[in-house]
Amino acid sequence: KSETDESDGMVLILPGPINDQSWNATNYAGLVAANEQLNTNIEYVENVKDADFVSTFRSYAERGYKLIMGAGSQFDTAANTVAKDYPDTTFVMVNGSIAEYDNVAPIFPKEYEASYLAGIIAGELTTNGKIGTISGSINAPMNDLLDVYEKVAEEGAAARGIDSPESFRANADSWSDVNKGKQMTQTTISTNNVDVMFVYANQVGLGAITACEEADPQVKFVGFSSNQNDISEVVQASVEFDFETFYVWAVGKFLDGTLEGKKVHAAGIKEEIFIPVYEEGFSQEIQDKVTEGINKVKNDEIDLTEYFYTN
Amino acid sequence: MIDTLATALMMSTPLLYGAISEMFTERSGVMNTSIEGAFLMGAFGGFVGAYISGSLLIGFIFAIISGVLLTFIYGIVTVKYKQHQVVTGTALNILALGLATFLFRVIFGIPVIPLKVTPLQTIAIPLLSKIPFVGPIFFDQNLLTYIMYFIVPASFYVLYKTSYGLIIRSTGENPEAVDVAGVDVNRVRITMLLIAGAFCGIAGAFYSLTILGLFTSSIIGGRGWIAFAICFLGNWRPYGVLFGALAFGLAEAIGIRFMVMEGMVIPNEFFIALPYILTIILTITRNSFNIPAKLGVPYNKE
Amino acid sequence: MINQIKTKFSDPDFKDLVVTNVVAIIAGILISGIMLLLIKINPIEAFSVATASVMSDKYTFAEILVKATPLIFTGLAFAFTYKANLFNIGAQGQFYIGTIVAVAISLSIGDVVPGFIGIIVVMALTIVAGAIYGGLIGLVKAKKGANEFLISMMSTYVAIAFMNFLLRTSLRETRGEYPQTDVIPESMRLPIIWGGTRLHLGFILAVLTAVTLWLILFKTPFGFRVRAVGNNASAAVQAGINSSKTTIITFAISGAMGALAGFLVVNGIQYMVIQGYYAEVGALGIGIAILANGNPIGVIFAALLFGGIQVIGIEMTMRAKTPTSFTYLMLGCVTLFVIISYYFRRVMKINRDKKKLVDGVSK
Amino acid sequence: MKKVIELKNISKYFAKVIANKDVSFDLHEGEVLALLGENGAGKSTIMKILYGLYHQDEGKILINGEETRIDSPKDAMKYGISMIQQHFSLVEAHTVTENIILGHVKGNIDVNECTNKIKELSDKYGFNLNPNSIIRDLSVGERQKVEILKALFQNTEILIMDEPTAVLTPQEITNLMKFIKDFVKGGNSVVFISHKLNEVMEVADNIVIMRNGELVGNVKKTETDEKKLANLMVGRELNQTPTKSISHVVENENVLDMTNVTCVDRDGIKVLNNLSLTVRKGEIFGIAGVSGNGQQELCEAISGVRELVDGKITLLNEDIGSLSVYERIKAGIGYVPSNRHRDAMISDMTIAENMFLKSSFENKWLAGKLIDKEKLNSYTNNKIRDFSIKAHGPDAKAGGLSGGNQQKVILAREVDNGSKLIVLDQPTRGLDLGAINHVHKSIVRESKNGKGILLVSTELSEIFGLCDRIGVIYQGELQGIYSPDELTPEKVGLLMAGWKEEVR
Ligand SMILES: Nc1ncnc2c1ncn2[C@@H]1O[C@H](COP(=O)(O)OP(=O)(O)OP(=O)(O)O)[C@@H](O)[C@H]1O
Ligand SMILES: Nc1ncnc2c1ncn2[C@@H]1O[C@H](COP(=O)(O)OP(=O)(O)OP(=O)(O)O)[C@@H](O)[C@H]1O
Ligand SMILES: [Mg+2]
Ligand SMILES: [Mg+2]
Repeated sequence: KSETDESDGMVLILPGPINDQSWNATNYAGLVAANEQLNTNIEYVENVKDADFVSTFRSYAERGYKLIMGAGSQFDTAANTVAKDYPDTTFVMVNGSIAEYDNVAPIFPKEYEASYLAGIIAGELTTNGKIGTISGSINAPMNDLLDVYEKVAEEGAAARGIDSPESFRANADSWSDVNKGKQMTQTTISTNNVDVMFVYANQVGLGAITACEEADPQVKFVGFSSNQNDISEVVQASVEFDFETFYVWAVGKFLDGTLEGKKVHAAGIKEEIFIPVYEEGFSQEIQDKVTEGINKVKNDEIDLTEYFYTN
Repeated sequence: MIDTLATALMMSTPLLYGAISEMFTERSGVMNTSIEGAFLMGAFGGFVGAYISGSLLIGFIFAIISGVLLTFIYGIVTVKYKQHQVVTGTALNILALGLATFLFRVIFGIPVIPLKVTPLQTIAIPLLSKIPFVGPIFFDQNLLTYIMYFIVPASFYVLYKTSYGLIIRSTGENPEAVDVAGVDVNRVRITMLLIAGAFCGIAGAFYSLTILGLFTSSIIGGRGWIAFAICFLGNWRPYGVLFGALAFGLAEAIGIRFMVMEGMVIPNEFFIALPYILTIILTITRNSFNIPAKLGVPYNKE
Repeated sequence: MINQIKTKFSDPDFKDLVVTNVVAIIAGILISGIMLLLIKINPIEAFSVATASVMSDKYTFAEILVKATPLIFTGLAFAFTYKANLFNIGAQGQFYIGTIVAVAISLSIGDVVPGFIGIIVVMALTIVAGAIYGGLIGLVKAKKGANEFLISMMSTYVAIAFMNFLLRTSLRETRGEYPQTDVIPESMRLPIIWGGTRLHLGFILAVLTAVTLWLILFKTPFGFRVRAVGNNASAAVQAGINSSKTTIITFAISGAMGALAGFLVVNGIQYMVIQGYYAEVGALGIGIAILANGNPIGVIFAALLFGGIQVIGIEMTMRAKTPTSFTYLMLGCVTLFVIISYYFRRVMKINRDKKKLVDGVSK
Repeated sequence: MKKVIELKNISKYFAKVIANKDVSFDLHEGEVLALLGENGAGKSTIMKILYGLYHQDEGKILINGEETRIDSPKDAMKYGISMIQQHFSLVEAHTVTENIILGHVKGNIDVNECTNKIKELSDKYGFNLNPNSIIRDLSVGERQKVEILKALFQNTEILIMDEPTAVLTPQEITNLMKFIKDFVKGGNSVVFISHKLNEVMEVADNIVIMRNGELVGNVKKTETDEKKLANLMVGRELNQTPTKSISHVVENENVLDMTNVTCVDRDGIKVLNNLSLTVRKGEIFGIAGVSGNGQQELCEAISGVRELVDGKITLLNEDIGSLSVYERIKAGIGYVPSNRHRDAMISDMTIAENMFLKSSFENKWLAGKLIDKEKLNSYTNNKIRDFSIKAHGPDAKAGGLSGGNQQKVILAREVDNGSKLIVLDQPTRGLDLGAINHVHKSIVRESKNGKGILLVSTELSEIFGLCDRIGVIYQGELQGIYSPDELTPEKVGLLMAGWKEEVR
């Protein structure tokens, strides 16, 4: 079909720049790890605009690529549009949840399991039980992970004898406006007296960290999705998405033919893609609580979906 | 409450720097439509300078240079080559976006953890900052905000009480009169643009070096245009511009306050749109305009 | 035809226009290309790989036309007011209004009305919406003397906020995940006119619209009045031309163009609205209109060039790992140089005229 | 007498015109040198070169015998040269003081000191100006004074005045002449640009005549007369201004009938007050008066640009008071406004398009839905020929024509638009003799065709020479309507100044 000899090609399509210090960087790191550990040669293309999703997918499929990955569920629609015309190509959306064809196999990190760990940390860190969160946008997985986080943190705080802990949730409606992240966090801190912050909004989170630093007294920040501990002293612990493991897991499944289509492949604590990381000297007691949480999930002792408000 | 007002004041600082500089260029008859790009170049240059040297001062100097470079190109094309200002601005804003993002990649490659510099700190002024209510709002701010307090009266003085101010005002009203009086019209205009470049550079760097301590390509996100609009709102007068900048700063601060309040009834998009709607309404309802008569018209001698 | 082109080229002004534009475009691409060396990418290789890929694959080639289609409309939106010495820089907002209306109507009548009629209804309503949104700018300009530049800019931000609001609420996709709409039904999609590509009927529509606008502007009394009001409003009033009316209609037409761009994107290319997509379609339209000197026919070619640069830019990111910002660099440089070429063209013309004059005297 | 300025073989080429070709003449100390020439002769250009606004393509300038480069007005000022531009270069929004000190003071402005200095200067020359007035509130005469003060403020020795009398009243002209004579007494020099022969003869010592960019004469006043000058200037024998005597029959039917018309300006102040007049078929009705007394408003009330707050206007007994501008054009009213650049033409469009400007609604220009270009061009070509418009064809840009030729374009158009009535506001202002002659002939011809003509002019000779009846306007009211032989220039002067006869 195609003149170029690329019929073994594999590519990862990224919606943002690989140096965004956030979502795209994490996925890029996953790709690098897969290439190293599985001896593959996955290419990447960064910063693909929404308007170009379809044509980019199609362009690679046309050239005979056998695996096309997209970093983000926003690729779901485009992938399913293109997939039906290219049965020989497998489409894998990271975070995806739509699989209408046999060659579409989204992989899905159960982010609410990660936020469960973050919630445990927050519940231990808070001193006044006021817990703040900011999201980049509102969608179902986001609601789920925030629900889990808030409930778990509140429970933890209550268990430590803090009176009626409370959560404050705000939506920045942006994944990139750093400035807004800072202003919103400042306001959350000053109006709600929040003392632990949790932000899942890419670069918006960077602004939030600055605000936590500048607050008086400083506000603790639970890092999420990547290891944010080095950014600032207010981040003492992060729940890192180990996309290296996640990618190696997914690409490995693809290579050995176990990545079936028309099905969403979820991974989480059991697959060890969520790793808590701590600064030196971080309370061992809290670390133990987190480990305990990990084990609970691994042993199916807890059903986190029960924490969802809406199910 | 006090916090919100202090934040509002802080947020209005870069807007004021931008808007005052816009007021001066527009008084001389040129719109600086590259303002958004100049902000971005300032934010970028400032961050690069500060990160590499480790000194905020050098950062701000870099910011000024970056802003001036952009408005210099703008000045050559619009004033010397007499090309259309809106159009040139559009091109330069696209270029600035490409350039800043591209050069950031060139300089820093693909960093794993976010690059940060320590932002400019607030300095509480002894005694004054202790005044109840007023103190924490006005006298616990950063240096650039303090400088802002002086910019408006200084601008007023320059514009209305000095000979150069008279020349600037006349250049926007009737450049021919200025030419006939032996003053080089284009030089006045380009000078204003270069000064604007410096101011916008600082304003842009305010975001990367004072508010945040980091740089992303969306860091300005239309705030240059807000400064541009404030100049119109302020009716091309220093105190009007001050009012406009404070209004926008306040709107931004209050909007964010609403965003973090739970159970809000008004959609936050409304607050995002509010300053723009306000500008439109004010522009429509104001009946007396002080718009420089030759704003946007290149001066053609021959 | 060929003779016509020959005679056109014997006009030195036209020749200058073509030559300086070509030089400017090449200079713009060259300078941005040199910047690639900074990140150790060989620009020549990168360009040739990308160009080869565009040439060898009809799908990618057709993407140039696909990309050009909305750009023709936003280019026309600016060009039409530009010729009237008005400045509608709000095409971005009008575009979003167009997408919202197109998607909302398509989704709601898609299953009820037969496709062909449905598409016409959607198009008509998009035009109406854009005409109103743009016409309002004309209205405040005409009745209140407001600065249309500022108002149109502000109107874009208002449109964006409005769109974001709808994408968060009533127009949000059924599965409720992302700020984007559902996909419109097949029956509401514009027919593809080149099999195996995404090229749709909208491209033909764009070309026809450009030709129509050219006829209106330069060959009809209405177009004459538009230009008259633009050139000298006071004289136009004394000549019995209702300049308010003309300004409003001009803006309405311009707004309709911007909205049509949105219609084509929704019903021809993307089949849905995604928050913040096509964020530069308005600004690029300005560059295109300028490259074309406001001439609607020229807009077609300028839009093709910009579409081409974008597609090449995308191919380069895919094939040569250039950063995406490089596309902006190219577009910015090309537009800037084209603007500067206006100056040199003028200088050339003056010198030529002078020379003719002086030669005439010395003879 | 000492030569202060010598211009040697100056040539200046604009893109499409030779503005000056090989022009040489000298200016002496204590002399008034008149620069005389038709529109477009190159008078302004040569002086702008001397003042540094333009740069010559060929030739050189000697000042006090030394070759000098003048690159900008700043250089010119260094040599004590000042120039009052043909069109005022004042900042309308600023005060008299601010305009005068612009560019001539350094650092902080001490407003009081400047104001006092200007007050003194103004009193010294009897100008009676308030330094704190805003320019836009001043009459043209006062603005002219501000321009002169601008020059005097810098201790000018060589004052160039580009058509300073074009907009002044007779009284103001007399004062200006007196000022010039006083000014040169102290050894200063003046270049006085004009095409009004009587003024030149009154004030000049030497007269330089230009035609088509070239020097065609350099004579002493004492050795010439108006007739000789006129012939030099135009290059041909001129016809006498046509007068009533060679005129026409006035019919007894009213074309225009205005009764008790009242109009107000933006601020609600009455600019036309209860004004009534009639213009009959074949009649030329003149409006005399100092400009700014409601003339423009009167014309606009007729053309429809200005609304009436009271009164009635009929055209051939049809009430047109509520018709739009467009409907009045259709009804047969032609209008030549006084500010032609602003109100009557589109500089960036071609002559053909300007011809089309007012009739763009008419079907006669259409072929199908499109404009019939050929028809329009041939019409325009005829007009170019009939009105001897100097232009290279219908596609020439109107803005590229000289003032006189622009006026002819407008006149050519309005003569056809005004099939019933033609309103002319200052139709010969700033025009040279040849062009004036042409305009006058056209006016008379059209009245002979049975049209009604309303002619507004500040030029009394024009009014007396052409009109069948004369109304004198003062502050928006008519002081009375007279036939020319009931009036003397003195009486008109009094009426224009506000004096009213008791009973009439
Ligand atoms: N800036 C310019 N660009 C092009 N042509 C010009 C320019 N200024 C003057 N001209 C042309 O040069 C010629 C001489 O113009 P100039 O203004 O010197 O005439 P003038 O003698 O002052 O006439 P008038 O009595 O109408 O003021 C005219 O044909 C005019 O159209
Ligand atoms: N605040 C002020 N201080 C000193 N002088 C002023 C001030 N405001 C206006 N002026 C002067 O008073 C004169 C009045 O002009 P005008 O009525 O046009 O003012 P404006 O247009 O409202 O103000 P601006 O000078 O800001 O354009 C101007 O020449 C201006 O220089
Ligand atoms: Mg003013
Ligand atoms: Mg002149």
